[in-house]
Amino acid sequence: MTKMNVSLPGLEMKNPVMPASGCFGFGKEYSEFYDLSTLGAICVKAVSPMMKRGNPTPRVAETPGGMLNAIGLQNPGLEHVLANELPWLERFDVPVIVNIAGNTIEEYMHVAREVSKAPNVKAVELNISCPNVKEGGIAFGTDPNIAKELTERVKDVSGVPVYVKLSPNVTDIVSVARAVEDGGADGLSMINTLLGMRLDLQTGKPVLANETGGLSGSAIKPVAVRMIYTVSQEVGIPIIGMGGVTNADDALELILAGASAVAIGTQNFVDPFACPSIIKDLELKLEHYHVETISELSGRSWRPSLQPLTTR
Amino acid sequence: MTKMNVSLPGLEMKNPVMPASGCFGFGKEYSEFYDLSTLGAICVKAVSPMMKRGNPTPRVAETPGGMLNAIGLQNPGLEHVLANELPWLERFDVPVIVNIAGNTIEEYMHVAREVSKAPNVKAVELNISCPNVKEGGIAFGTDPNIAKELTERVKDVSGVPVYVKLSPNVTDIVSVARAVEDGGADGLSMINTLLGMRLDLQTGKPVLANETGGLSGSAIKPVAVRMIYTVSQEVGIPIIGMGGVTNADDALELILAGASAVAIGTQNFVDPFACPSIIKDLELKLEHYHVETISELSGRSWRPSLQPLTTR
Amino acid sequence: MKKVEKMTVVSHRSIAKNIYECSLSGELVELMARPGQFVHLRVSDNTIPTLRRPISICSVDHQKNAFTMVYRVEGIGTHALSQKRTGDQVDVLGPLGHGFPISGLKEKSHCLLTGGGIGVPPLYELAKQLTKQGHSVATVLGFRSKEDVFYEAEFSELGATYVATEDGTLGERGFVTDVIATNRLSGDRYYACGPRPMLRAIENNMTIPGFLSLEERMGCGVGACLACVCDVKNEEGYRKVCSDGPVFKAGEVVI
Amino acid sequence: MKKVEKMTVVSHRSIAKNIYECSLSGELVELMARPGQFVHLRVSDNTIPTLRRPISICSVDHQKNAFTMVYRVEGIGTHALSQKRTGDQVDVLGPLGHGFPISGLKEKSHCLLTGGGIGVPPLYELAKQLTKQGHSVATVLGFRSKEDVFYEAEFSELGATYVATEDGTLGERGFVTDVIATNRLSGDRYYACGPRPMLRAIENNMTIPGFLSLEERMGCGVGACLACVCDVKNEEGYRKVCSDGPVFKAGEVVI
Ligand SMILES: Cc1cc2nc3c(=O)[nH]c(=O)nc-3n(C[C@H](O)[C@H](O)[C@H](O)COP(=O)(O)OP(=O)(O)OC[C@H]3O[C@@H](n4cnc5c(N)ncnc54)[C@H](O)[C@@H]3O)c2cc1C
Ligand SMILES: Cc1cc2nc3c(=O)[nH]c(=O)nc-3n(C[C@H](O)[C@H](O)[C@H](O)COP(=O)(O)OP(=O)(O)OC[C@H]3O[C@@H](n4cnc5c(N)ncnc54)[C@H](O)[C@@H]3O)c2cc1C
Ligand SMILES: Cc1cc2nc3c(=O)[nH]c(=O)nc-3n(C[C@H](O)[C@H](O)[C@H](O)COP(=O)(O)O)c2cc1C
Ligand SMILES: Cc1cc2nc3c(=O)[nH]c(=O)nc-3n(C[C@H](O)[C@H](O)[C@H](O)COP(=O)(O)O)c2cc1C
Ligand code: FES
Ligand code: FES
Repeated sequence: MTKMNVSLPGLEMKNPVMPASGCFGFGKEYSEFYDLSTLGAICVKAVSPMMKRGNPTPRVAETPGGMLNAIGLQNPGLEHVLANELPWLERFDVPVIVNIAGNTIEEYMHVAREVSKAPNVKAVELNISCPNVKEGGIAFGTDPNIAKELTERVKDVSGVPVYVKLSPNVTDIVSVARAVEDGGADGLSMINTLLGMRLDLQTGKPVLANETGGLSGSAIKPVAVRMIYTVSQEVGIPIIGMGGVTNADDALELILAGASAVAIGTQNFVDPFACPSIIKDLELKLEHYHVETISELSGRSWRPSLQPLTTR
Repeated sequence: MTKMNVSLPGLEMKNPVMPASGCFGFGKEYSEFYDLSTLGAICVKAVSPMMKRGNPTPRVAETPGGMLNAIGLQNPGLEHVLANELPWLERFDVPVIVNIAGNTIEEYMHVAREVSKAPNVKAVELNISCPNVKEGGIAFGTDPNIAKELTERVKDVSGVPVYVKLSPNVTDIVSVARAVEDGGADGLSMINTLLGMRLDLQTGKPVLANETGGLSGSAIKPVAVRMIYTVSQEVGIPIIGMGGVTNADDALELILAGASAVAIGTQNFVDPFACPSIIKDLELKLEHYHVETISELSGRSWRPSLQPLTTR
Repeated sequence: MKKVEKMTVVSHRSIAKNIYECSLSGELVELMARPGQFVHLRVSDNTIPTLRRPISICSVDHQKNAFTMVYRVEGIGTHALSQKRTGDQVDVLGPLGHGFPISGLKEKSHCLLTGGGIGVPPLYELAKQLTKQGHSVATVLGFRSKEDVFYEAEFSELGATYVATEDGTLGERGFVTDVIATNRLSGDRYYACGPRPMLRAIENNMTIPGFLSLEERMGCGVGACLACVCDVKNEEGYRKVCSDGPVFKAGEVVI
Repeated sequence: MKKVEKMTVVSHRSIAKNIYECSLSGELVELMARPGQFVHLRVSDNTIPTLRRPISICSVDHQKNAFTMVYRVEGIGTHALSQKRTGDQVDVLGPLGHGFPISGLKEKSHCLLTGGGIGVPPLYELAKQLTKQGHSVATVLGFRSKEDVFYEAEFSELGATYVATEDGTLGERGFVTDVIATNRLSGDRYYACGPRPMLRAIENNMTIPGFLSLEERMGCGVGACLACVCDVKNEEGYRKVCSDGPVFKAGEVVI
């Protein structure tokens, strides 16, 4: 399995595949399908200081090649997560990344400080890009200065490396990425969902109770590839890539674009075995293409003196 | 046919459906499939002052539920369009919208001034959002102040109403829309393509010679709906909606979101009869729902006191 | 460990307007014990449609290793499902959720089953299991119109069966609640599945204990995505329709 | 007026590794006159895949109102096509483009046809029409390996036929240009269809007049989107492969 090993700040991963935040709860449900220790890492649902009720239903709607969600960051709150969810995950041999949502810099700091004390939490991921909450969230993701300040302040208090999850709903994602790197981020996660919407023709109204939602799934993969390709050439920190990965080819595409690891979101809903299947298929692909280690492939699309992969 | 009539600045349309710029050439090819006089309007390929060679091939790639293009605004240039394409279109009883691409404000002005003299040109559409040209284009679409100035200056010289085609690749499309309205725009067109990319796994390189391209097709419809829904509530000028329309239901969705007319892009490639089919089906839908005129439906999704459409 | 299986279509036919009855065979059938559970179906092998579709288990045949679903063609997902022919495979995740509880009834109880439209199917396996245990059932089925009616004969074999149609083209004109009132139907317990307004009316009108099966738009179907939550009455918490439901005790959650 | 038609699959079979031969019948066949034209196929009724797929017309049977295509399964589009069974329908736009010119040849001319891989199919209708008009043909077919070879027998019936495989598992080892050189093949005119490197080599090596059929990624297939352009040699302009081609006179465009 050493072909598949990936080392990122805080994360010694058996393979480059993890579930994406919000698409895997805190692991319990999918642990009924397979052993979570087979995963490269686990990124859990966004945690906020206090319990959050989220948005009214309907919270999901389908779109061509994708889906919209407006869960609204529902979660049981920091205390419950510390007391129940994180300890439960200790039974697995897998690093945990805690996705953090806050309305103020202080809220992010508070959650980061506390969760980073848990023994199995190896990194935090700052969700500065959730399109489904009215306050906070998205503003942090669209203003490079605020994003930088947030990163700096969280870095001050976090006991583990800090990844920042970027929003694709911006004019210039490179400037946000650079600002966050300047702020001391250890890595980037990208992309979060695109802002989208669906109407019900008969009622004339939005399908989602929240009106707009976040677009995920294969429809957004070309946007993810473009952004990872561009940002990875401009920053020195690693990228956890996500957006529309449905199989090992898609995962490979994000890695070639510049990601060092890949997170799987929507596809878990389509196939509960999505993560372990992709891990298995990725390993076969490395053999097929005679690649020594998966890390060699990261950013291969923009590296000079590129030779096609050969199957001989 | 009066149910289907739509009146927009400069455009008296038999119905709200037109082909989108760049997806219909200057009409000749599709005139071999049906009578172009059945269309609500025709929006022709971007015209620049001088002939443009465009990008190297491959210029298109497919993505889940959509496609990428990087044509690069190839066109025969103003003079040729004035001498050949526009006069040829006079044989049809249909208003023509000329899409304009420029590198400088003066270039946009020059083309607008000249094409608006052609008798069948009833409006111009300023493409300030093409993601496939390195200079100009996209900067106009991302900076509200420049967008406003461009609009003002073109309005000064254009003999016909001016529509501005917005880019979806921005943090805040409302501020660009408002700026353009302040600048005197008669209408908006939205959305242009999302920036995207695909890699070839074997070579490791981008599939498109231009590397990145514009994402169109059904994959982007939720983004179009969201932007039209938001912008139409903030401006007083009409919107020509586009992005992922494949059938009459999709067209209706964009209209309910706030569009007054709808343009069909990628779907022309899938079905050369896309425009006339959608026109026919839209009319049937109006009957089905007992709607008096299509204009009533524009923006219905956000209007207060909304009653579901009834089929009785 | 939970599983996903490509099950095989063993029969598939239209039984009313836009209503299909489809039987699938495979190993997952062994796990199908409780009436009122559902399966989550993948109907395409690309991403159109992207999500799975939840469909109730209508009846189970452990001898034949097959279960039957009855569904209405609504949109692209159920349309794609309706195109499957005998011998084709369907990707099935399930059985999911907690079904209708049938324990806690005293011997030879009488149960009132009420189903509206595509809420009818899960009641069929329920009726079979209840009668098998020696209880008696009366069933009220509500549909829009005559052409929409299905499974009237099947339920009649198991107990008194009343049909209500909104336009009166079959059975009594009106809603299921009208039929219940007119015929003064009651019993030791009720079970209901159907559209929210129907469930609300029933919950309000009935005075005996009961169980309601809810529908909600779903993502994962297994409790991980929080798409399908509903609020708990008189309390802070929430329930997930997919994994805590789809059946809830009347009065437990806000409908 | 140009048309689109749902044509019916009348036969469909695998003839080599990943290579299928499919015949479709319908009214559009009446319009199929020129060898080397292509059809643009829609293989799904949703948007995966979104675009049509260009496939050459391999032979036309006006009696049976059917035409035949031969294609290789490459990606999702051709895979979806390969799933069509006899009696199924395929949405066909075409015939498109300008095919191989067969006029302007003096009586009983000798023509050299060269095809590489999936460039072979359009040459078959060409060979049929040329021989029918009294000309003679020699054909050179290039493939990667023995398992990829198809239509050798069919071409042999119409004239001398040479096969080259890159690994030498059938016919002569090497490229089509090697076969042409070794056997000193020539004639009054040549026609070629295949991958760009092959077309380039042929254009450079041949001294007789010839015609080349090009492939390019397409959007519309009818000349409207400018996806498929190629540059004209020694001149400012450009050509569209779909509507000005796919066949160009050797030397006309930059390959
Ligand atoms: C627990 C449960 C059991 C069900 N059992 C049955 C059954 O036995 N027979 C039957 O005919 N139908 C049943 N339904 C409803 C069925 O799931 C929907 O009719 C179906 O998902 C519609 O999919 P579509 O692609 O045809 O429609 P579309 O409108 O294209 O679906 C779009 C999206 O909305 C969702 N959706 C649409 N309608 C519903 C709905 N009523 N409930 C939940 N999600 C919906 C779809 O799953 C999909 O994600 C059940 C629903 C649930 C939640
Ligand atoms: C004029 C013309 C005639 C052709 N005739 C034949 C034929 O007779 N038999 C045959 O097997 N193939 C032929 N091809 C090639 C055929 O079009 C491609 O193999 C096919 O489009 C691949 O589609 P896919 O979905 O299987 O592959 P994918 O790789 O999934 O396709 C992705 C996209 O790239 C395009 N694409 C991929 N390969 C090619 C290619 N070589 N040329 C053009 N577009 C491509 C597809 O059309 C699609 O838009 C022809 C191409 C052209 C342009
Ligand atoms: C139902 C759902 C819930 C999500 N919740 C979160 C969240 O809590 N925090 C977060 O950072 N991203 C969240 N996301 C975004 C995903 O982590 C991921 O960035 C996005 O879905 C793109 O990946 P995909 O196309 O593979 O789904 C959520 C996505 C979905 C579909
Ligand atoms: C091949 C192609 C060429 C295009 N060329 C132009 C153009 O010249 N000017 C322009 O404003 N938009 C151009 N567009 C964008 C379309 O007009 C339209 O805004 C976009 O494709 C979204 O609509 P769709 O999803 O219906 O295709 C082009 C799109 C495609 C696919
Ligand atoms: S559908 Fe995901 S939690 Fe219920
Ligand atoms: S494919 Fe559109 S111009 Fe050739």
